[in-house]
Amino acid sequence: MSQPSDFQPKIIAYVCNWCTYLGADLAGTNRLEYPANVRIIRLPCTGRIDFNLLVKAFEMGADAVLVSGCHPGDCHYTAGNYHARRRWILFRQLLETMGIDSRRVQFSWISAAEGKKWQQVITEITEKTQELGPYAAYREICQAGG
Amino acid sequence: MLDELREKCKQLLANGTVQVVIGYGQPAEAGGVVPVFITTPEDAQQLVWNDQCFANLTKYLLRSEIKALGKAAICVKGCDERALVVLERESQIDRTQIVVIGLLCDGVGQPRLPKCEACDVHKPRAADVLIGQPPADGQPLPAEQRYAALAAFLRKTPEERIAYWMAELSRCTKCYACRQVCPMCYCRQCIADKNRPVAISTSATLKGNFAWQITRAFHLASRCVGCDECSRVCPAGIDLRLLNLSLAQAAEKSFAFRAGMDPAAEPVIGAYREQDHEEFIR
Amino acid sequence: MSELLAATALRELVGRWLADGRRVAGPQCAKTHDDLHRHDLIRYGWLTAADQLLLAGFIRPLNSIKEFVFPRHEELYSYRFKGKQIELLPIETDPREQIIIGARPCDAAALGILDRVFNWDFRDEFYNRRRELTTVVTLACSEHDDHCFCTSVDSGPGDTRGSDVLLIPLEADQYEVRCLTEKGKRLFAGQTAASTTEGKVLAGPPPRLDLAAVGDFLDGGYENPEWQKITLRCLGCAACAYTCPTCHCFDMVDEGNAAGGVRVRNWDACQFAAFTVHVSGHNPRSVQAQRQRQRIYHKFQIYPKKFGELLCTGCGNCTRNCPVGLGVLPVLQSIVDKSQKNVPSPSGREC
Amino acid sequence: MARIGVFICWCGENIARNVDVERAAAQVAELPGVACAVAYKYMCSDPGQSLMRQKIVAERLTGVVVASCSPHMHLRTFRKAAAMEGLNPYLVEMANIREHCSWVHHDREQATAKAVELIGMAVAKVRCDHALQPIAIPVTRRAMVIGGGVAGIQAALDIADAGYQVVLVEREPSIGGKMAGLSETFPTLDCSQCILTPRMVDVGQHPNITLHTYSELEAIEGYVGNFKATICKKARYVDVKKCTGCGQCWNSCPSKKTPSAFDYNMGNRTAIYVPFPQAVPARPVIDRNACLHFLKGKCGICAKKCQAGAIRYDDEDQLVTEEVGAIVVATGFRLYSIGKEQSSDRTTGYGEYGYGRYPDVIDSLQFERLVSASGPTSGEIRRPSDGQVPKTVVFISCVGSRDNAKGISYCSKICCMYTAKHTMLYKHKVHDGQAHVFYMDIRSGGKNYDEFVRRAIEQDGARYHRGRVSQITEERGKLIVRGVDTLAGEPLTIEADLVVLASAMRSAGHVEELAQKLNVGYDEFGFLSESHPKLRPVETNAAGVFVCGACQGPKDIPESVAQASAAAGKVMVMFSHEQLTREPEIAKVNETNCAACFACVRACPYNAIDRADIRDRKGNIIKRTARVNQGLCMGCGTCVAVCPSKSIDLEGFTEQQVYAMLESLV
Repeated sequence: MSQPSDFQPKIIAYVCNWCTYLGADLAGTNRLEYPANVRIIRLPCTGRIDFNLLVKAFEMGADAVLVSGCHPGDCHYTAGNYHARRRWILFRQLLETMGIDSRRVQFSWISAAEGKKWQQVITEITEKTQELGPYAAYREICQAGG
Repeated sequence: MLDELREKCKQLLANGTVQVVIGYGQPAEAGGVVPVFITTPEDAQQLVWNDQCFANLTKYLLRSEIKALGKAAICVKGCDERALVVLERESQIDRTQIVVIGLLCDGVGQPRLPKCEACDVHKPRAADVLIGQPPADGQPLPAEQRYAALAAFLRKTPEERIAYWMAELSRCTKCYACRQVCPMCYCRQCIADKNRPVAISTSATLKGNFAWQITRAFHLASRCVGCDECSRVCPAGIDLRLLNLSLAQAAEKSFAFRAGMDPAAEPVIGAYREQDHEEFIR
Repeated sequence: MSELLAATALRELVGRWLADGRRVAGPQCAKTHDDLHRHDLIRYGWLTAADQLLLAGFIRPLNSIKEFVFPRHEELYSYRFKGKQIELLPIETDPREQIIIGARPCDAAALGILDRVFNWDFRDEFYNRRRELTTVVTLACSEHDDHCFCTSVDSGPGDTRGSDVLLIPLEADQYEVRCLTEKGKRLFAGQTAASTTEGKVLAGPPPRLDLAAVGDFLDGGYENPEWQKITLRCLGCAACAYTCPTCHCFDMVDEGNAAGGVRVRNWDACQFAAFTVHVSGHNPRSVQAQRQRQRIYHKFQIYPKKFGELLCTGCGNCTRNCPVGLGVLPVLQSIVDKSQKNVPSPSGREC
Repeated sequence: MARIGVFICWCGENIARNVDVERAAAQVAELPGVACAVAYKYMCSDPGQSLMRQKIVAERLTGVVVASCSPHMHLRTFRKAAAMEGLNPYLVEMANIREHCSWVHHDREQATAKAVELIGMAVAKVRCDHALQPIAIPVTRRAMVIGGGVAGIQAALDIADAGYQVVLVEREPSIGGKMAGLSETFPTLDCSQCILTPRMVDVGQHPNITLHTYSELEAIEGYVGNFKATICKKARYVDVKKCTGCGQCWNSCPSKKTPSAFDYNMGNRTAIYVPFPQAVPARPVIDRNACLHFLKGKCGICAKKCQAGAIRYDDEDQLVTEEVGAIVVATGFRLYSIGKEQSSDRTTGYGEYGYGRYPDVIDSLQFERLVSASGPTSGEIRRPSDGQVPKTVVFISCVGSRDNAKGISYCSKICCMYTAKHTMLYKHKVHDGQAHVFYMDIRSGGKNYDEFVRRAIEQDGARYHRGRVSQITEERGKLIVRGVDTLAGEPLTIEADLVVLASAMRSAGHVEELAQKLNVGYDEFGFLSESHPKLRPVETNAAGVFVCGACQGPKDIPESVAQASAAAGKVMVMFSHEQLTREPEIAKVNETNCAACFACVRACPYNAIDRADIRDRKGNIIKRTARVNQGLCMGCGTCVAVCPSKSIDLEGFTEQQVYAMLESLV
């Protein structure tokens, strides 16, 4: 599907308060520029990030969703990220079976020290989503009547 | 086998072990086999056992109307029995307060339901009373066989798959038969009925139906025992089994877990291993 | 004298309706993929080609035609936030004519019933707009199954309530076309051939219910403990209500976001526990038997008292779709049966 | 109706350069619920805060959004300022338009548009906020210390000296731990007992310390500030209140052949015994398995000899309960079991070294007893097999440590130091003897540590060989040590009279059971997990439970003592208030809707969710429910994600707030 190159994807990022949020803060402190398409929703921990939020993000017209938290072993709450990882393992299979574009759901571990990684991840996901184009299938789902 | 079943249930009721037997019956007006609740020894004669005994009766153990009848004995097939394991794990039933009547089964339906073609639990494994002759084999079926229907479906491209679900789910009216029949759906207020906030649009639009079926399937992740009642009862004929199978397969592949098979197994959700795989995480 | 139409001609006609840009709905195999588990699933649905239409070989579709005039999801109006103001906007509905072909008499009759519901005190513009655009071409039944009980509830294979045209199957792949309304006449004008052969409407299923006995029971049976026993296996889904041609309950919700949204009307059903829950948490119908009882009373006493006809056409869909073999006919059969055998004690426990 | 004030910070040029703050203010002022929106140069400055406070009053604000820097920077600042005007601090939210916007997006149009959206999200959130009150939890200002080694002693004394009651629980008959059995300590070579025993006495005499020796924690209930500990006091068969510790009993006991655990089986003790002369309490216990009275039903000499009448053959285990507000775990370590017999399947042991087969292959703690003046040989170094003074001694480091093949990957940290010490002590006592050391690396970081090792090599002539030992065999009364010197690049065989194995440090036995009781995490080796390796090194994930000493990881005496004082300090901080105040942004159960599947209970990393019954007035159970213990919940929200019906929610990040934020992104 070819898209106009000025397509500005809408990307929603669910991040944990203690690692990735601070990683994004650090990217700011270090003035690391990246595309302005991402909207961060701060939650205490990846353990709190429920699959319903991912679905809702697509319903809100997101073209891609990022879920990011502390690296294994670094969770502020010891194990929230491990619990989250398990759910994602299963959830990805469901997306796969439903044919929901798994390229549009990105998971990452970004620590408070990885401002650079945050910049890279956001840049990559923005560029990748620009290539993929708007998530037409889910928009069609959302616009279909009863 | 039927006489054995009726006799056993008669005894259980007569000697006061239980106050109700949850089983299958064929009352004239129903036009088929339906769940029955036998409360007197004489009525045990109404019980039937044949290949039309589809329902997973374990759902009734959770309904207040049935609980009010007293201590229950319940007829289960091998697939249904797995639900008891999950329900006990989730503190919904007290297994010691239930008499489990296991029915040896080699499949229901004419032709056999899809789940029966891939069944390896013909014999309820933890029944208090077992009715019927144990089959010679007891080997678990290889996973490829159990997930064959899913594998076939996954040969479609992702675009074909989403188009498939868009066509199928366009028929969903949100009658919630899938939810009401499922033994694992026992929330006091389903998230689909919540309105602060509305996590799942109540409308039976494609959007609302996707949200609902994704939610339903995922809430069953590592809990669905594959009784497949949801698919059987769907008035819109949506093959919900594929969604359940895909999560069951993921749980088995990644965590060597099959819901309801081992009462001692640690549930997949709410637990973790540090070495859980994460090749998909950047 | 009668008007005849060959089956092939009928199908061609359907093709022309589609080509004219009219929306046509009728029985079809709902499955569009060949690797699916229920090939026999026949439902009313929008046709995209005339050859999808199925007119024989099955008892009746598993859904009803009410969804073409009373859709399960209807947007009533939309709203938009403009700063701190809210702007209301009307919804544009599809202006195209729609034809329902192959409707069963029990489905069409239900539209006659729904017409009253959506007009008796308040003229529902969404329903009526659709209804006016709709022409119903009914096909008289040539078969029935154990769940059919139209003849017990003042209906039958020849019921013309709600129909614009009645097709009666004849031998040799022909139909007798009886146009009942002006709409129907317009639709088939010039398409049929005059003949002397008249179709014969079948008698339908034998009577399965003694309506008088039902009435007697309902008059004094509200507190009868048998309600509880008979409906004990009900699981509380809406498979019955949503496939029923006459059930018409709905809920209204707002769906939107920070930009705006829509007020929508969605089907709802009395069998859901949440149907009657108060804000306080109290539920006047706290157990399933009360909900089952409500459904029966509504169909066989409350509605008839108000409108003089039953809120049931005997299609049997409730039982066909019920996960546990309940539905109007089994419930009424057993309750009449039980009540005749047992005289309820006056202090009978309320269900 | 919400009246929300939005305060947009220029942050000097930091934000204003890339975000048109005035335009943003004008745009968000139009959002539903926004009563006023102003931009100001520095919101965090005093005038900035004053502006916000004035507006709260003047505009009767019900909520505040500050759009400026990261909430990690100033959320507290603005919440405090709002509280001063009587606005509940939890009705203040921030939009991060600096770190997440102006600093990273240089296109002014895009940055401004994004800033407006970020503020919109915060406004949406604040509209769903509700006032929260900090949670107050009463505190029992009394601590329990588990383990009476040097770390436990230090922690107990510090807390007791601060004026709080301490309950000290020790498994052995005496406090003192491993340190009481050491000879001299590196790097000063001062006598271990000389520095430890005065502190032991201090514990024994301290008016604020209740000592339970020969006791173990049986069960624990409650939570931070409010623990109820059940302690099992094992039957001692001696009435400690009557006993004077005179020694008549053990001196006259006829059963003298029980290997002394205190001497690591290098010497014997009587059936009624004190583990070592300076024991605290200086009260004996009877070993049932050795006592003739218990074994054969006769004897009774000790009872006859005891003038105080303190012998109680009918003594029984006793359970006592203690209410405490904080717990310090200081259960210490044990050595890796070198022999073939292993307590876990993780480790494999060193059968090839012949430990247990050859009496003259001993471990380092046994060697400590050999060189200790109070030891079985009174400090003379004589080998166990024949009592000869060994002329050649081989010390092997890293027996177990840093050896994945044997099951332990970590460095035990202190072995390099004590092995150097051992070679010195040996040389000081056996002047013509030769010490050899096989080592992998020498790790001697620490004040005066490396100098100490150099002294062992340069002044006391220990010969260090960099390499491993592959096998030890016994021939003609000599131990043949076959190894390799990797620096010389050749095999090396030494005929030794004694071999000392510096075996790895492991967490004390059965510590996993204790950790499970306390809900403290532990690693695969049984070392207890601190809450954060850098910033919360003595806290654990069980609120109110602290760790110190070698139970947390291998460490030497100075580190154990320092950590013990740190843990004591944390306890004192806790005890400095009558109530604990906790953040209210924690989980909350809708008990009416909870289906009691308890998925949340399993998922909670803090064991903060209990199973509870809801009863009617007559006491009948109406339903079961999950219930959050406000003293334990840390607010991660993992429970929310696993609750299918969302009957549990997280204050401050409620479902409604999160959805409102999402729904603002249109």
